[in-house]
Order: sequence, then structure tokens, then C-alpha cells
Amino acid sequence: MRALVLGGLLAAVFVAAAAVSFVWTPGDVTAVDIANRLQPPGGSYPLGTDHFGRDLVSMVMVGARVSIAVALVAVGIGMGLGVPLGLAAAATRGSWLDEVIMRGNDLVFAFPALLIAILITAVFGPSALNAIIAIGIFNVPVFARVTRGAALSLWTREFILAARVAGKGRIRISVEHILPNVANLLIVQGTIQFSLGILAEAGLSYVGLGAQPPTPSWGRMLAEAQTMISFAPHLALVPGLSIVLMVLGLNLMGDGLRDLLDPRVRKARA
Amino acid sequence: MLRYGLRRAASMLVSLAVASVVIFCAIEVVPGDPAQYMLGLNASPDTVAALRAELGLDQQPVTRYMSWITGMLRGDFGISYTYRTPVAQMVADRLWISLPLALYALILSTAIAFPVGIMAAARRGSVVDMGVIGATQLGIAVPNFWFAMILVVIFAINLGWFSAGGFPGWEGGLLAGIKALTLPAIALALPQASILARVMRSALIDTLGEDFVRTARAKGLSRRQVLWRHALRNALIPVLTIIGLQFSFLLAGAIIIENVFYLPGLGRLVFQAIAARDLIVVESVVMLLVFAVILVTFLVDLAYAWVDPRLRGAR
Amino acid sequence: MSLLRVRGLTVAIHGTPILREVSLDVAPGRILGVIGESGSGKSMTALSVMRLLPSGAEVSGTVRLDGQVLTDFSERRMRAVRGAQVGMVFQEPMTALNPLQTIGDQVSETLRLHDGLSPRLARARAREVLDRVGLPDPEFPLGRYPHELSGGQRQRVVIAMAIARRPKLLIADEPTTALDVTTQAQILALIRRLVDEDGMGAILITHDLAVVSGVADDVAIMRAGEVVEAGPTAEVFAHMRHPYTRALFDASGHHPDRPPHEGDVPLLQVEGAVRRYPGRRLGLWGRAAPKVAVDGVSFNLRHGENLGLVGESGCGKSTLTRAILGLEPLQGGRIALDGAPIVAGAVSVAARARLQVVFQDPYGSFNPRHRVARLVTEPFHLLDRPPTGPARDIAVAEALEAVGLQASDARKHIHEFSGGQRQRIAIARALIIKPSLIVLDEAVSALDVQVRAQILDLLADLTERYRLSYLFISHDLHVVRRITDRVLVMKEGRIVEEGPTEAVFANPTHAYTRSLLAATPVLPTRAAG
Amino acid sequence: MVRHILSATVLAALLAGGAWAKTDITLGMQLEPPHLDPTSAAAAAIDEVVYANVYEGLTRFTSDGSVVPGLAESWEIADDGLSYTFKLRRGVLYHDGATFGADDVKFSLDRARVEDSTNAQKALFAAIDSVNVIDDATVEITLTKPNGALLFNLAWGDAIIIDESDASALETTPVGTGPFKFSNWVQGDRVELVKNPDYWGDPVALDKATFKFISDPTAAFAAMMAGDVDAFPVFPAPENLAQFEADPRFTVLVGSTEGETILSTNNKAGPFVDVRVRKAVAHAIDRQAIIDGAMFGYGTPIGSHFAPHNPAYVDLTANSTYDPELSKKLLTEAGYADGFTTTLKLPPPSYARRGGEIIAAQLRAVGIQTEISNLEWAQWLEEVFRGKDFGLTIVSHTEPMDIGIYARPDYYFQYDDAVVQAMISGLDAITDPDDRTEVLQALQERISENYVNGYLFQLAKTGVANAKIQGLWQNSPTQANDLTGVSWAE
Repeated sequence: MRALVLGGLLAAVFVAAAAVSFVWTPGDVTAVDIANRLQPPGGSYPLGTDHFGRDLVSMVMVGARVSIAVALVAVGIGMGLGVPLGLAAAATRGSWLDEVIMRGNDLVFAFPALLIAILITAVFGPSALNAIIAIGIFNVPVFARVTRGAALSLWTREFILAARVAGKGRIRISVEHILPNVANLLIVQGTIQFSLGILAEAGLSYVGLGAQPPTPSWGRMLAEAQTMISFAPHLALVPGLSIVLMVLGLNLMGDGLRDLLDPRVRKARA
Repeated sequence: MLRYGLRRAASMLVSLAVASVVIFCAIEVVPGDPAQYMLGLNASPDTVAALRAELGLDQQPVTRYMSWITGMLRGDFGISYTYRTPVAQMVADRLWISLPLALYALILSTAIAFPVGIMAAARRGSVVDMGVIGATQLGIAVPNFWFAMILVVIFAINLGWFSAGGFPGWEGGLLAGIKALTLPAIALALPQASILARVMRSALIDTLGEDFVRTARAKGLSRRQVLWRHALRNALIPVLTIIGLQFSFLLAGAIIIENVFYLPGLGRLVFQAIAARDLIVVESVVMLLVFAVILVTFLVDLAYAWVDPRLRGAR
Repeated sequence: MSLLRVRGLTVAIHGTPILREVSLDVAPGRILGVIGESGSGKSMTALSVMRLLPSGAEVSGTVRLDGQVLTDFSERRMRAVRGAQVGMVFQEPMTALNPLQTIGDQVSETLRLHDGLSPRLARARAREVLDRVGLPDPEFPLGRYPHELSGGQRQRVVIAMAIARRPKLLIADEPTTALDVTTQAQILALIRRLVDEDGMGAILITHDLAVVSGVADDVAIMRAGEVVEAGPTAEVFAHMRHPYTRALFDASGHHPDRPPHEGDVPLLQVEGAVRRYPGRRLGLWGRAAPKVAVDGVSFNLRHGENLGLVGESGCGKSTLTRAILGLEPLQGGRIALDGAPIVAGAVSVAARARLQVVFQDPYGSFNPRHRVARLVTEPFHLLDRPPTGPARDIAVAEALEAVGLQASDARKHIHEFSGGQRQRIAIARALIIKPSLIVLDEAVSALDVQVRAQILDLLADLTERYRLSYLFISHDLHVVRRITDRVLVMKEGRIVEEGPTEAVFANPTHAYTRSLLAATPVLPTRAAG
Repeated sequence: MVRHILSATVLAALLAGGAWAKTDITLGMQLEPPHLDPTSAAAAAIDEVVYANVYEGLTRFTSDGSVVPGLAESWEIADDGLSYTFKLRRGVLYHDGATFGADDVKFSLDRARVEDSTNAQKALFAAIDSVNVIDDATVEITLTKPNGALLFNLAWGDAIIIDESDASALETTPVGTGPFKFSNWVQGDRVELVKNPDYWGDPVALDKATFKFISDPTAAFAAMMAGDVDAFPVFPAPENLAQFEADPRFTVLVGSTEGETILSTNNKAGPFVDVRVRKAVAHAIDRQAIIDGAMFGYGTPIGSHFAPHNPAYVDLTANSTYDPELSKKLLTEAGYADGFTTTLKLPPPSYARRGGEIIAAQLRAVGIQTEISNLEWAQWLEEVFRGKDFGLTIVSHTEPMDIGIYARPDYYFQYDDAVVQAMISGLDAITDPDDRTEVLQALQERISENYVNGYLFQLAKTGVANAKIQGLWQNSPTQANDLTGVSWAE
């Protein structure tokens, strides 16, 4: 519970910063002000400025927006495709459909994710959208697997048998009974994938495959700061710590949510 | 056992065949021409065409796919467009860095995660456990490339204990090679160790709640004895899964770390090859990595059977 | 002289009182039966003796074993007691053994731990012990893994571990609850023999009065953390001084008041039903021989009749049940409800609406996310024009009231109900579309005796009021005997005996039926009452 | 403080390790050559390893950009400028022991000229009509028309002389006549050269040279600081140079390159067809801010497509002073008072990526919105260079004396100007240096006044080396790391 509150607070700080950045940031993240570049933290620039003289507070705020958006949509893609696939696989356990879905899952898992992301951007060019797609694709099997696993154990439960005796079809049972009962698990997994998505986005934009300039992104800030780490360490510390804190917050939240929502854990605690 | 192996091998082959088609098609649509890349800004179009012909790029995709596949079955991965050397040789050379690095990182992360995870599970709820939970949460949240940067600044630039990167080659001695791989392995291992420690801890806590643990306690075993003699091996099953996943991740996912430490590994090879549109190298390396993942999955399955006698019956 | 003397044992876990002033005595060579319904604290008593209570437990009172005050022992000294002086057997043999170790290792571990025997010697001793519990050498080598054994065999291994060091006291916590009757009888006999041979004391914890009455020398009856009555078995059962003892006894033997039915119009017809499962995959192409779960079963269930189906686990009764419910396909034969064929995946809505089911597990039968009203009305799906609005509310209220609940319960969530209430809701759900046949699949097996008695009464009452037929499936012969008109005995996929219930029970013709009946523990007839 | 003490300790350890008689060197390079045959690829990294070290041509560049004899001892030019007779050096051996001779010259130049040649700079040889062997040590090259740049062209790495028997395997086993022999290539990591004891010229001071490939700028910094490499002739991160300068262990070499860094403009795309728009772009750009912001001050402002160190250079930066007001006015005149949106496609080098962000900000200030996309080289070549699908891009044209590209209307920035085309085609025929200078200056002015591209700065060559190394090239007249004169100070 403490984890949930602490993690929630951490994540909320960044979400709030991202939200505020739509209407206000302390400085202009697209304007270049060479005269004021590489200012150390303090004074009118609480976190300092980067090599173009942009205010790091503003950069982090707008960067949070990109990170959150990319990770969130990627989780959305993963859930949107993975959950129905997982439900379908579980509902037709042992059939060819189940086999195809699960083998497809294994295949996606077998591909090195970062490489595929690089290939995707090689085909379509780097952009936040392609980062989303690349991360999203690898979320699909995660959600499919989690959903199928949880759904399979539900399908043997007597209330599902009861629904089948009541003449309900597999699709209807999946939607009416299975889905609501795996929802908690999905929320927990979603939080975890969200935090992994933030890390993945940082990694992708670090190698230049994420959101394109002038849109700031944490990963690219790190990449750009890298050569200056020896004389302007704040450039690497600020985005790096932002990633760490945001991910930490989400992970703590995930842990807390799991304790709160996951019936298995709840039972174990009781 | 033989039949089981055959069946697994057959399904592996199907996966590989599907993967090869997916990889080839994906790479077919990558825009960019290796010949143009090689010849640069001043080359005339007919020069580019001449090079394309020389590289065999003017053939139909189906022909190229078939020759790629049949070549690969013979162990011939083709000739790199840019390096003009056999891909198999290049890949083999790079593997001698990527594989030891992945193993090193895996050993490190296991060596850290096991004691830490066990300690935390054994003293569940204690200060030690809380500390482990916090530290591993932090470890997971740290992007490994950022951690790598910090390691370089501290240990290579300021302290000078390690070289900042590069690889002297195994012919320079085992110790020198291991030393060169140490910082990269640490950077790779930290987040992995955190994940592994958490899995270890929760798997152990789960098994410690099992009935047979209670039976063992009723025999007169102490908590510690139960943990070591009964719970640990049972907890290994989920841990093995994660180790299997991590190995494939370490093999393929080290691209960024290999860049930070300018290690001539597989990841960097494929990264460069994509940039240079050396597509035959990309295809072969991706194929190889997919093969490695599938192989590791297979080995993990075998390891399950080793740990769990119930699965041995299912052969 | 008493071997184990428990005095004033009081336990609370995280402040919740679990045991109140429990006092018990066990004498050497005698078995103390501890009886109680779920939550009565009987298992906690056992764990208190072993000092294996979960963390957060506060204990007061004393436990003396052969003069040693165990409650004062350090954890270290306690470890020397566990396994050596006190052996323990748990309820669930399937999970009580480490799945990754051979039975030889697990048995010899006790010996090596306490006697410091060499591995070889310990294995030799383990061999002897396993022989002693009825797992003789060539058939059951030490290298066997638990998953290669049946439940009864595993329980023998657990017993072997517990008695390997010839402890002074054996605690068996519901050792037979998870086992079939015939196996149960063997395990009980084994415990009795070991107690007699070694002169050890034993505590046999159970919820089943009949089990205790057959095997225990003394008995203690627990309720809500207290011992309400204790003494030599015969004496306690003869006098039943405490009303709770009496209530328990009555409920255990409760026979609902129910006029017999003798219809002759067939409602459910099963003809030559065969259900085969494909064999396990052996290779790329090969498969093991198919497993035949239901092997040519034929019977009729007549209108208004209560038909019982008994058999031990694995006999195929669950598969047959699912086939009747249209959930599993048949490979041969046919099933029809009032002439309408029942084929998996193609059951007509009309047929389906006449057939409802109540399952065993009151906790798993409901979607935990829905309210009672929605749960109960799930079968409305089968109606052409399901009632809506007030009509629906009325239907729900009627159904709930029919099973002894209140209309207002419709708004509650399922977790707000006890097991017995849930089973009532399950019955309400089955009733709400007024079916002709309700399949009761082990519907009372998971309930405590008193609740079970109430549910049986309810079922008997409903069959009158709604002109229902039941197909009553159970492994418990007593229950079947009390509620059915006719009974089928199933073994290895076949019906081995069929006939009017009383006739079959009084005069079984098939050897299997006889052995089942012989193994079933019987309550003593009440001496005074 | 701690750091300084530690650095000192490291240094002391290095010195104690017998570094006195050091005869080997490790050079850092950002890019790895794809292979080692300069005659069949454009990659600068190939020349950076092999030029003047492994391979030699008839002529060669020196560090100040002048052309001096290489394998040709001397030459005579016919009065009509249509025939060059080269006197070759004698006693020159290839690394495999074969003897260098006139046949090799003929083979090498013909190989580069044939129809299916894969020489990336085939155009260098376009003027050659025939290559004739006069005798074993004399070669005559005849031209179809006079070409004042022939000696210059023959100095390029693409014009090296090779032995016919080695030609097919040069990519992996280079065999030349230079002072260093190829020894080993650990792909992805390094190329090693060793001294050629049979070299015809002055013996070199180094016994061994290693080129280590470190693409990541941070890693490059770390490698220099940790002493893993001795020199980084083209250090990829100008922001770190100040630190190297402050550190007595290192010297920073700042020189010039042939790289005119320009904001290439698609002269056939949308608003850029209008010269007023191009002029507006030119005035919207604050060159100094770009040099400071992207290059940390390294780089010389240019106002046309010409290297400032060239004698024929004219400073035309005044044509495009930073004047956003003028820029807005020009846009209004051209009918773009509300500005417009265009693409800005950036290749990987940091001058482009950083410069692009600054330019985007500056253009935004006058109302021109840019959609930035960062491309890999292969994509850039495909989309921008070949596909001409771009509005603006930033690229450094590093070929020496490449103003000729303004005469190619199909070249990616699509500048089609008959006047310039005539001037350039006439230039070949002019051999008199003063006349050439006059034409070249006129060309610079014409291009500058037409605002063909935005002219930003001449790329500086910023290298870092161990302070004890002497003889490295400061400038970069061609992309090379000529090690013939490099040695360690005692």
C-alpha cells in the first residue's frame, strides 16, 4: 500500500508535469539561445540549460509528455490486440486457432526487439509513431500470454461451466465472464508494460529512433548529453534521473496494484 | 527422448522457416540501396548499376531468397555487400565477443541475484528484504545505457581501472579479454540481476508457502534447511524461464551497450549493417539470433526436465 | 498416564482469537479423534502442538509431551522434537511431498536429520519403513517420484516420513479427506496398526464423525476454538452431553423427509454413451492408446425421479456429467432429454432450458464480479423473452425465497455469503427458469455436515414443490442413499450396478458395490436419544 | 583534485612502462571502412586508412593541399594540354614482391574508366582518352580535351596504382606500394598496418599503426582520456575539445577540410524555385550561432561553395548577413508573408543534426516551419540524394574542388543555370592559374548571389592527439591519415 502511494505520487508528478506542459512551460523548448547554453542548475534555470540554451525543466516536462504518450499508446496496442488474441486462444484451447496464436506469439518473442525496432524505422523512418508501433508489437504477445494463462484457469472454473450450461457462446462468455475477471491482472501487467515502454522509448530515442527534434525526448536528451557528461553532468543526470524516477514510480505502483488487485496475492496474504 | 527431440526439432524448423520468410520480406521493403551507399555522392548512375549487378542485387527477390536459404543450409551465409567477406566468418568473429559477453553478464546477474533473492525471501518482511525490494526496483528502473555511461566516466576516465571500451581480442590473453568485457557485462547485468532477484524472491516465497514445506518443517527441518533442501530447487522453475529469456535478450539486446563500449559484437555489426544497407548481413544475423532464441528456449525446456522429474515422464 | 497433555491452550493470530482454553489428553497406544466443522480450530490445535503456527500467532497455555513442556522449548529444541518425537500427516497428499525428490530421499531425510545416519544406512532404514506402511520393495523402489504414485500411496509415504523415527505421538490432520472411501479405509487401518504396534499416541483430526467412531479410542469435539465435549468414544457417543455433539451427530446421519417417486416416463435417456480422449502425444505422429472415460453407459432417468450416480474419483462420472450437460462430445451412443438430442455445441435452447446444474464448489461457481441478481438470472439467456424490469425482480425474489434467502439479497455480491448460502444461490440459479432436471454434481460434498443437512432438506422440499428430477452425482454413499430413489454405481467408465437405492445398499450384488459399502465408515447407532 | 592525481599516476605508469622508444601508434576513427579498396567505394574511411600509407598514385596530396609527385617522378605536359608524359619511379616493389611498372599504371587507370567500372569517382577520369605505355618507366596519358585538373585528379585515392594480379582481392587484402603493409583486420574493431621494410622512399618512423573504430563520440572521448588511442585525427565531438586543450597530455589540431557545409536547398521544390525565398533563407540564418551551437566554435563561415584556404577564395559572407527583418520582407515580396512549411532532412553527422535544430529555430523566427527528420545515410541517399524528395537538408561536401556539381542540373539540389554550366565547362580548358582564379571567383559570386544553397561554414578538421606525437596532418585536403611523417617525440 505504501508502494502504491509512493509510486503513484512519483508517477503523478511526471504525469502532471506532462499535462501542464501543454499549456505552460518555463521556457521555449524549440527556441535556440546559444548565449545561454550549458548553464548549470540554479538561478533562473532550476535544472540548468542544454547545449542549445534550452531550459531543462521545460525539456523534461515536454519529454515526459512524449514518453508517456508513446508508452501509453504502445500499451494500448498491446492490450487492444493481445487481449482479444489471448481470450480467443483460451476459448478455443487446443484448437488450430490456439496453436496459431501461441506459435505466432513465440515467433514474435523470438525476434530481438530492438533490432526489429531499428528495422521498422529503417523502413518507415524514425518517428514517435514508429517507436510506438515497434514497442506496441512486442506488447502484443505479452498481453496475449497473460490473458490466455489467466483465462485458461478461469475456463475450468465452475461459474464458466454454469454459463456454458446456460447456453452462452464462447465469445459471449469471454466478454462477459473471462474479461472482467482478468481485468485486474491486465491492469497490473499494463502498469508494468507501461514502465517498460518508458524505458524502451528512452532506449529507442537514445539511438535516434524515437520522437524527432525539435520535440524533446528523454532518451535523445541523454544521447545529446553524452559527450558533455564530463563538463556538464547535469545534462545527463536530469533526463536519466527522470527516467529512473518515472519508471520506479510506475513499478512501485504496479507492485502496489498487484497487492491490491491480484486475487492470488490477496489470498496469500489473508 | 529421441522422439521428443525430433518433434521439438520439427517445430523448431517450422518456426525458423516462418521466421526466415518474415525476415526476408521485412528486409525487402527497407528502402536504400547498398550500391549507392557504397559509392557515395559523386558516383554516376551506371556505376551504381554496375555494382548492383556485381552484388547480385538485380536478381528477382524469390531467386535471392532461395539462394540465401539454400546457402544457409550449406553453412554459406553469402558474401557481405559492404565488407565483401563471407558473412559466416564475420558473424563467427562477432559471436566470439557477443556470446562471452552475454554469458558473463548472465553469470554476473545470476551470481548477484541468487544470494540476494534468497536472502530476501528467507527474511521476508525484514529490513534486509525491504532493502532488496527497494534496490531491485531501482535497478530495474535504471536504463542500462545510462548506467554504462556512468560506469565509463567513473571507472575508465576518472579511475582508469578499466579501458573505456574496445576489445583486445582473445589472442591477447583470457584475462585481458575478461577485463575488457567487465564494465559492459556489469552494465548489462544490473537490470537483469534486479529482475532475476525479484523473481527468485517471489518464487521462493511462493514455494515456501507450499504444503511440502510444511511437511518438511514437521520433520524437524529448520527454516534454513527447508529453504535450501526443498524450496530452492522448486523455485528454480520460474527462475529458469527468466534466465532463458534474459540470455536471448543479452545476446541481441546488447546493441546499445556494444556501442557505448565500442565492442565489435553482433549487435553493433547488425546496427552498422542496417545503416550501410548490408542487408545480407542483417538477414543472416537476425536469423541467427532468432535461431539462438529458439535454441535457448529448447535448452530451457530440457533444463526444466532436469529440474523437474514430473516433466521427464512426459518425454 | 497421558502422553500429550494440552492445558488451557489459547491462540490468537494477529489479534483474532483462534483457540480458547483448549485442553486435550492423548494416551500412548490410543487414538484421540478431534472432530469439528471447518473453522473450529482443530488444525490449529495440531499446529500449536508442533509449534508450527503461522507468524503473528500469540500462544498461551501449556503443551506437555511426555513430561517436556513444549511450549517452553526454544525453536532449536523444538526441531529435535518434530519428526523425532512427534510425527505429522497432513490432509492433502498430492501437495505434501516435494515433487522434485524421490520418496526414498524424503523418507530417509527424517532419519538422517535426527539420527545422523549415513546416506546408505538411512536409505536402508527408509526401505524398511516404506515396507511397513505398505509400499513394498520391488513395486515401490526408493527412486520413485511422488507424481508416479496415487493419492493413497503418497499418503502412505507421508505417514512413513512421520513414523520413520517411531515418534511418541502421531498427529494426522484430515489424513483421508482427499481420498476415496476404499483408500480411506486402508489408511485408517494403517494408522490404527501403527499405533497398536508402536504404542504411540495419535491425534486424528477429522470433520467426519463416522471416521472417528470407527477408529478413535477417545474423542474431542471442537466448536469455534473450544473443546465442547471429550472422553472415550463410546461414552461420548452414547451420552452426547453437549447439544452441539448431538446436533452434529444428527446432521451427519440426517435423512431428509421425502416420499419416494416411482415414475416410469423417461426424462433423460442415455444409450451406449462412449467418451474417449485421444491418447497422449508420443512423438510427431504417434499417440498413446486413447483413454476411455465413459465406456458404453446406458440408463434412463424418469420424470420426477431422483437418480444417484456413485463412484470413486476417476470412474468417469464427471465426464458423463459433462456429456449430459452438452459440454463434451460423445464418440458413441446418444443422450436425449425428453426426446431432444443432446449433442455438445448443438443443444437446442429448449432442451437446455430444461436442464440445469449445481456444482460442488460454492466458491468457484459464481463470477465474483457480479451481483446475485445477475448471477441468478444467467439462465434467462435461454428464454425467448426473458422477463425484464419488475418481472425480472419478481422472478429473482421468488427464486431466492424458494431457497431460503431473501429478496433483498439480490443486490449483494457473492463474497458476502457463506458456503451454504452460496450453494442456495446456485440452486436458485438452477431453479429460476423452472427446469425439469437438475444435475447435482457433488453439490453437497464441500459443505459442513450441518449445512449439508439443510441443503439436502431444501433439495427434498424443492423436488416436491417444483416437480423436479435430480441426477445426483456423488462419491459419498451415505448422501446418495438419503436423497435418491434409484442409484447407479460406476466403475472404470461403466455402470456396474443399478437398482432402487435401498435395495442396492441393503443387498449389493456387484463385488465392487460391496467393497465400497464395506469401506464406508458407519456412524454408530445412537444409543440414547 | 583526486582526478588529477589519478591522471598523473596513470601517466606515470604509462611512462614507466617503457614508452620512450615508442614506435607504434593507435589512431581512432569514427567510421570503419566497409573494405579497403579505395577504387570501388566512396567511403572516406577507406582512404583514411590506406591513402599514402598502403597505396600510392602517380601524384599525391601533401598536408597543405598541394599536389606533388608520387609514383611518378616527374611529368611533361604537351603544349596543347592534351598529352601528359609521366616518368615513373624505378625499383618500386609491391608488398607482395611484384615490381611496379608502366603496365600497372595503364591497368589501373583503364580499370577505373571502363564502362562497368565500379569506381565511385569515375568522373575524375572522364577526360582521359587513352593510357599508353611508352616503356617500362614511362606512361603517356592523352586527353580528349584539355583538363587543368588532371594532376589533381590523379592524386585522389580513387586513382591509386595497383597490380593486376591483386585487383580482385584488394577489398580484404590490400597490396600497394606504400610505406605500410596491411597486417590484420579485426572487423568491427581495428585495422593494423606494419612498416614496409622495402619501401622505396624515406623510411617511416613507425613500426606499426593501428586504426581503431569508435563510432560513438562519448566512447571516443573516453578512449582518448583512458589512453586507449593515441590520436583521433577527426574527433567527432567538438564540445570535448576544450577539455583536451586544457589537458597537457593532449594537443588539439585544428585545421581545415574540403568540407563546405551547406544548407542544401531543393531549387525545384515549391517556394525555393523563387530566388527571393532562397535569399530570405540565407538572411534568416545566423551562421555564427550555428558554428557556436553545433560546432562549439570550430568552423569558418563561408558565403559560397568554396574552401577559404584556397587561393582563389573570395569572402562572400556579406551576401548573406544575418538579417531576419530583411528575410521577412523578402518572403512577403515573394508572396509568403505567412511563411510556409518545408522538410528538413538531416543525415547522421552532428553538424547536420545540431545545425538542423538551430536552423529550424532560426527559420521559425521568420515564419518558415520545418519538419525535421533524422535520416541514416542510406535513407538520406535514397530520399534526398537520389529521390530529390526534400526541401532542405544539411550536408558537408567534402570532395576537394567540387564546385563542378553546380553545373549538373540533375544533381540533388537541382540548380540549373546555363551561365554556371558554361563557366565550368570552359574552366577545364584553362591552364593559366590567374585565368582560372578569375573564373573561379566569378563562379563563387554567381552561386552566392543566386543563393543556390545556404552557405554555412567550412568544416574544421578538429583532431586530438597525444602531445608527444608529431607529424600528423593538421588540414585535410583529402580524407587521409598520412603516417609517413608521424613519429613520437623523445
